[in-house]
Amino acid sequence: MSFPLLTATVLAPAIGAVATAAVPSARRTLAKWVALTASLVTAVLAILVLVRFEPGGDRYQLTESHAWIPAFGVRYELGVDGIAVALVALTAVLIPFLIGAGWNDADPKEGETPAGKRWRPTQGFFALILMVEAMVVMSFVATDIFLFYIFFEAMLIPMYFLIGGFGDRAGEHSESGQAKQRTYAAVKFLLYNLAGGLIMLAAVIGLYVATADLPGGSTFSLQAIAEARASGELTFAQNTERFLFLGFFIAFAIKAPLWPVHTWLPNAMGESTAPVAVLITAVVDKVGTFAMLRFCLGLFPEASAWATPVVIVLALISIIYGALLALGQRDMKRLIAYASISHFGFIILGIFAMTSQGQTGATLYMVNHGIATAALMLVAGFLITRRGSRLIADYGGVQKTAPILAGTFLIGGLATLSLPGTGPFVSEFLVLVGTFTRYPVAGIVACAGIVLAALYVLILYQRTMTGPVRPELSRMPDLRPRELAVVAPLIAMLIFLGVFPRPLTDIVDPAVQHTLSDVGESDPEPELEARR
Amino acid sequence: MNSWTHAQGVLETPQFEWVALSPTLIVVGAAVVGVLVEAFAPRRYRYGTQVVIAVLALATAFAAVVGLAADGHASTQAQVAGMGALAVDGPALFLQGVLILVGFVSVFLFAERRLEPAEHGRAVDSFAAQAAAVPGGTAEKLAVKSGYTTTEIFPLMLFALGGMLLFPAANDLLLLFIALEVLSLPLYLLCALSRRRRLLSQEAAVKYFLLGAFASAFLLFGIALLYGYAGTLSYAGIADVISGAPPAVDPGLAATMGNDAYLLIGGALVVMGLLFKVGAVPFHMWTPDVYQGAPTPVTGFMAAATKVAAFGALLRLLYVVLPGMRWDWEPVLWGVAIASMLAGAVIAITQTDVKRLLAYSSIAHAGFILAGVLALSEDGVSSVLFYLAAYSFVTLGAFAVVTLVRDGDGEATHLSKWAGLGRRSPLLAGVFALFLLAFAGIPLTSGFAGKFAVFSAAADAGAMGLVIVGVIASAIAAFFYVRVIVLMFFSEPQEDGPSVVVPSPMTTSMLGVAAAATIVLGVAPQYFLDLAGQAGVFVR
Amino acid sequence: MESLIGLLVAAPLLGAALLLVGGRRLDRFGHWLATGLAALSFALAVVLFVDMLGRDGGDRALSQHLYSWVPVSGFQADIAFQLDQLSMTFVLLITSVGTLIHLYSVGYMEHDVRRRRFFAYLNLFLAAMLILVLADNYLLLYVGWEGVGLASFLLIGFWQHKPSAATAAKKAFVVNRVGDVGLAIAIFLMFSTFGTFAFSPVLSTAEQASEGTLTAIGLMLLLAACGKSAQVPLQSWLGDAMEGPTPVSALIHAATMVTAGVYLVVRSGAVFDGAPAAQTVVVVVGAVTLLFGAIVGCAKDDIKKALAGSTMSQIGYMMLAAGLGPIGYVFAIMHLVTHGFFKAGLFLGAGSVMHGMNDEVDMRRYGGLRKYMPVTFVTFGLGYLAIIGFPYLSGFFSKDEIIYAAFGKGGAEGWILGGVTLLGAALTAYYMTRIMLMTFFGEKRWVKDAEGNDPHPHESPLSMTVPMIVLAVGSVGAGFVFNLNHSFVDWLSPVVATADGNSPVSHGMVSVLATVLMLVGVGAAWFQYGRRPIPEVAPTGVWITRAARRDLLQDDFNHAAFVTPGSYLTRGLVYVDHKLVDGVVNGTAAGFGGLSGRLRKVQNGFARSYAASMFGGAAILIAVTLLMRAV
Amino acid sequence: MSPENYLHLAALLFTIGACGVLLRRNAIVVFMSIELMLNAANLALVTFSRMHGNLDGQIMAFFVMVVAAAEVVVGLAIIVMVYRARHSASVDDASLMKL
Repeated sequence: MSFPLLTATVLAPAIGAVATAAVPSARRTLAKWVALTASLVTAVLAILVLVRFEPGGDRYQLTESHAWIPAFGVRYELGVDGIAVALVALTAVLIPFLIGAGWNDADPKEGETPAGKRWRPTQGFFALILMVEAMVVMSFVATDIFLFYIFFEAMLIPMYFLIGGFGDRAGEHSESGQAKQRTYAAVKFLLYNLAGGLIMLAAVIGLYVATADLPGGSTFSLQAIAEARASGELTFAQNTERFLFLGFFIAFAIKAPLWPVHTWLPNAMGESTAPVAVLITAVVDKVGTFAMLRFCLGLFPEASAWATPVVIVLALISIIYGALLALGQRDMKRLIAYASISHFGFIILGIFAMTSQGQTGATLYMVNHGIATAALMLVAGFLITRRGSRLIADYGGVQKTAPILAGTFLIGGLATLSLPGTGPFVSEFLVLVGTFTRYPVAGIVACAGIVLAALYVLILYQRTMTGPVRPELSRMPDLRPRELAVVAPLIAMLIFLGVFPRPLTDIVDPAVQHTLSDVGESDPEPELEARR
Repeated sequence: MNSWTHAQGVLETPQFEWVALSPTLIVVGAAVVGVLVEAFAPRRYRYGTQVVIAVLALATAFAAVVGLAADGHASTQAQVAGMGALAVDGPALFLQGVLILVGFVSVFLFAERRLEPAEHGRAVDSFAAQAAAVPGGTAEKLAVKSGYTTTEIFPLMLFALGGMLLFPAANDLLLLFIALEVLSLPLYLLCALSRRRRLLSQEAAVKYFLLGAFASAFLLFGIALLYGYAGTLSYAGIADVISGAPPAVDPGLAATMGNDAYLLIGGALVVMGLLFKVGAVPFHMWTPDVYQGAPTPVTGFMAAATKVAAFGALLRLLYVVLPGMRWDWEPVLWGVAIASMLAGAVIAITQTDVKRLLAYSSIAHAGFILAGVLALSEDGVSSVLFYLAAYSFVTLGAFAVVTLVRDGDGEATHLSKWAGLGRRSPLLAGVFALFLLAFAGIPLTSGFAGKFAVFSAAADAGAMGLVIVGVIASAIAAFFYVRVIVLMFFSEPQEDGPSVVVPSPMTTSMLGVAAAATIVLGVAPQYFLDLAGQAGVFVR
Repeated sequence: MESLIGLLVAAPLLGAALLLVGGRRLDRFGHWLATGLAALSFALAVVLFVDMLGRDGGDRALSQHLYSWVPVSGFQADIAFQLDQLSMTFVLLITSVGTLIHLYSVGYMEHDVRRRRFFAYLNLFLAAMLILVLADNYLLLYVGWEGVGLASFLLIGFWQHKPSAATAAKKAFVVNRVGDVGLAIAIFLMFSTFGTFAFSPVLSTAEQASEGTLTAIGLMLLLAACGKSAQVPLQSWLGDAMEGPTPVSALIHAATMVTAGVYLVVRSGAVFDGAPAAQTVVVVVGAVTLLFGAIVGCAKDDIKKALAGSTMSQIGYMMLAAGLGPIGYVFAIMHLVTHGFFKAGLFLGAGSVMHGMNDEVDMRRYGGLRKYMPVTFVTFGLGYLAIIGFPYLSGFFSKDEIIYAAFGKGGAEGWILGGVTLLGAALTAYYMTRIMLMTFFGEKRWVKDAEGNDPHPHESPLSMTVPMIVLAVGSVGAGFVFNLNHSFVDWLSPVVATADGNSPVSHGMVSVLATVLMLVGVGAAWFQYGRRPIPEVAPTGVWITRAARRDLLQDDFNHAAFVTPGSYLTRGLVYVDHKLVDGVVNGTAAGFGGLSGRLRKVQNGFARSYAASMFGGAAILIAVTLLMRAV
Repeated sequence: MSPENYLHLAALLFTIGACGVLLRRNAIVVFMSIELMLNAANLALVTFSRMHGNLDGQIMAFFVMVVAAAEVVVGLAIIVMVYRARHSASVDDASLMKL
């Protein structure tokens, strides 16, 4: 048996989490280095996965399969297709930067006495981040629906503690008011997602029942179900399939999040520290969109086709609604959160356009949005830490005192508005082209998002970075080496993926072809055969 | 079956299967020995002796259960023993095993003597010095001063456990009633024995006693009516009559039995008696008050063990006696299950006392388990068995944590006092959070595996409606579990907040076992699912 | 030879990257590095040009395929360049004017601490503009298209501490984005129609496509062109863009970037040829903008804004010509090139004036500068003569050709368009003369600057005057050279469709008419501004003047139509999101809380009521069981 | 006399007992009412035993009596304990825990 690379990629951060949590409370710095090391090991393993993955090979590669809970028909089945590889790599690569960005975020404030000698916030913070990483990676590589579900749900718990336990140091509210907001955000996050997860649980149980008549008993294995459907052993009644689809989709839509079940995201991202906000939107939420692609489309093709019109409309609403709300925000982190809602609209639009371009674009979008938001949000976080406020109105003229900070912020913003030359452009364009070929009106309406993105990004930039320097900011330091070391590689990645996205498209495209054949759709043919 | 009527005038020596009945006999025997110890041993030796006796007895009884199961009594060699009164089969042995384990760890909780500050230099436990003394009166002060402790709790607990062991194994209505009373009466007493807040404790005992007796009167009347219907008390006999084969039982009875009204009313009343014990809506109202007032170790024991035993009895009744009339009672039990899930979850949202909160949570869980019961399939049985095993350990663990969080007035059960507990003692708060998450059914905990088992069995049997209600109730329930976690971890600790007492290794190990069970049953439940799966068939 | 094309782009791109990443250590010589790389790019362009001239007209085009950019099933986007005569024209214009303006900026930005960044942005602009004109497919063109938009944004807002500059930068980018959407949709349409968006397959297959499709593509391309080239209705950003440093206005907002829209329309000629309706719209847009810009230019007192109005108007000419189809394409490009020279020269002259006048831009505070800045006066004056179409200078040739082509449209349209273009010529003469008179002639009307310093007008340093002189030479001679033996038409005709119009008016007649009207314009301006002293405070003026000062109410319109409703919409949605969407969620939670509060009252503590509940429950149990049997 | 009348009596007694539980406040009386219900069940058991002609019901009745006796022991102990603490045997007074 070959080396279980995927298991190792999951285990590395999990073990790192335990090790980090075990560091004594006084040795905070050690804990940070342990966490960083663990995340780097994970990144190396993930890159190994990327390297070992053969673009033209089997649909699922590096597979592992063991019995786990035969009573429920559950197997420990792992495997990656191109889409999963891309997202595993994104996750594993981003986490070290998040750890670097949040290096001092969880340390006790100056003059603050620790509440108890066992209270170890720093250790907890990094251990929880690694825990989330392990669970996210697991949900990307699980090819057993039940296994996926377990980690899809379980990751809420560490996430919940990260949101509720570690706020950023912005002081527009009193200490207690802030704690209240944070708690509200954390609880809202958890209950919203838990509700979605429970709806999905009903659907998972429904799937269990629906597959009970298979010769081998109930199964949650994607491959087994696909084979059974192909051979005709398994057929879903129309209504069953639709209900199951909805059960899955609603959970993923909440996680993604899609309008109108998006309202937890601005709260969660606004109240948590910048690295955690990135973790939410760039990593955890991707599980939702990823799962739509892998599970909703893969398992329930007919129901997906049935739901497509509604989903497309919701995605369009998300795009425009998110962008307009971003325009109306006074808090920069909430602004980025609403921008993310708009971007998730694009991703979902691409997925349900059911074209090669749309779905490849959506997958690339997941990766690029992750990096772009990370860059923008982390710089915003650095800014907020300096000034102690999230309100846009509290800033102005930062470029004068901190030009590098302003510059990196601008690049992050430009990537967010999908400027050509940065990764998000490629993905957004693919999504739009892919949508347009099948649903021209939807493609055109979505274009409004392009303009609005320019507006909210540039207004944010203008209000915070340009104009006369506010007196409070006149001594603001520029990016420190640690901060620059976090942001610069992200920017480099954004530009690389904008100029040369082939490494990604080469592995994603074949996977998308599989998905499309699951759904039984093929790209619309052009009207004319152009002379080359 | 009915040897008496067959051989009138000739009293045969009853055949008694000592081995098959050994678990119960050992426990009840130990209880009797415990009473003798109370009667004859000097006061200062009683505590140690009682603990040793209880531990040894329970260990032996568990070994006996394992032995019986290994011998095939759980599957191929399932038998009816005690002249048809007792079943020794898979469900019975599984539940007895669970009950004995619960009892075993409960003994640790009962015996814990490091939580209460020492009185006059003597370590004391959570139980009243002298139950008969008036709270706050001179007699009590004297008793406290003399260092009295209520060591009767161990035999009482063993008696209750003995009743519980019989309850799911009862194979006729007579034994069902006897077992019910044997398990209930000691519990009524145990409820009254709290060292602190004795008025509440006594109130809990009165309420529990009166309502429990009221419920058993209904149960008994139901038994009378079923007897009137079938002319026999034996489960198998009644089932035969229901399935329309009375002559096989006794040709002479054909004329007098088979009145369906007796069957329906009697069945409903017996079921009601059992639903009271499991704490299902609308027979649940004793639960919050009793859970709150009883000494916390007793609450833990009661919450875990009673539910296991009562669901065992309910399962056997519904699956062995009444399957022929499932169309009659299924709708009403659907209603009960739905009402329990929703009412338990909704009312718990606004609770402010940890013990009451857990009580309402137990009501909601009763609803979840009923969903599995209603599956009426082998999967349903095994899923319920698994759920009960998982649930009992989580419950015990949760109440054990409650015993540790104390301030000057004893246990600090008001939720507001739990604020910031996570900062003072992250480990304990973490363990409690684990139990709460298991209650909420978060994956990777035993609660999830149990919930999935129960719901999937129900869905498989076509009860998708119950599953959907269950899912909604779970979402509501999550709200208050999360609320407690928020309070513990995200709220600032209060200045005069409670402190966590460092317990003896007994409670610590008990907590460890409960936490380990919660995780193991969540991450690798297969072995236990297999166990429960093999135990899914009732003997008749 | 092909491999040089990539280098052409790479040189300034490298410069931009080096200067941005290199940090302060490059402060000392960064501007020379940038200028050198721009010059290198120009040198490469010349080499390629000479090489191209060495081949026949038919196979002059070169192409270079660098790599496959976004390979997705059914979708092929390449990084590939195509250098044909049309691109070559632009490349030469961009690199030559670009290099000159780099040189000029060395002097102009000397005292700015952020000069290194300025040059980085200039290099970035050059690279993006070259990508735009060299791309062999619409997607790569789109990259350049947004790239120049970015550079324009960065450079307009270069003096970020001025809120007006930051606002103008943002406005420019956002308005351009609206246009970019048009280009994006055009690409979507091409992809779904042709399955590709590379120039040659699309353009060669275009005639097979339905007219509806082509019209849609054409209109979308026009939308893009309107955004980039500041044509009505997306014109509003250009005036504000003058907040940028003057070399930027010269390079980007006069000579090169703003003409990209014309390039796009001419490049996509095959599409427009199949879509007469779209062509008509192009012509109308051009004509309207021509007059719009001219009127605005007549009323502005800010020298740069007046020149910006002029730019708008001149691009209106080009757009109009491009919309005329094959009879106008070549002349659109020709005017584009000549305009590039003289308008850049004019802007540099304006910059030189401002440089000497403590960055004063209000022409009412100039006056009599010809004595103090002779070189500037002469070069500016030559540019002035060129733009008003003084015979035998550049503008004369290119503008007359457009007017002639406009008449050549034939019929009533021809007359209307001819009339509009002639009227434009008169207006051009008027506003340019006005600028000339207010700046260089008349009394001194100088005032102290904000710090109380008196202005000391002086001639600019050599690095600034040399580019001005070179551009003046171009302004004077380019038109003549282009017109020699139809050299420009012959040069472009292999790649740009050409045709003769059927003008009712002869070519000579057009020249005469244009010259006469030009003189009328000059005379009118002299009558108003040359004869009598210019008031330091602008007179109220008639309604049209007042409107023109406010850019013909374009911002008021945009505010009323988009900004205000938009901000209401946004605020409304914020409210809706909070109260309604989130309200449902929080309401559900609160609802359960309330329900819980009510339900728990049932638990009243009385054992007897518990017993009653049990009794009732038992009754229900029995009743339902019996009922089920009865049913 | 038809044995059914005994059953009617049993039902009547049971109902009286139940009503007593619901209506009376004194814990002792409540408890007596419960005993009445148990005895109603006993009467029913004996009657059925007679009707069926087998002894199971009678045996059950004996067991019930024994259990009832045990219940009295436990019940009275608890009630007396409460009475001593509160000087009241009213079940309504014992309502500290609610909601």
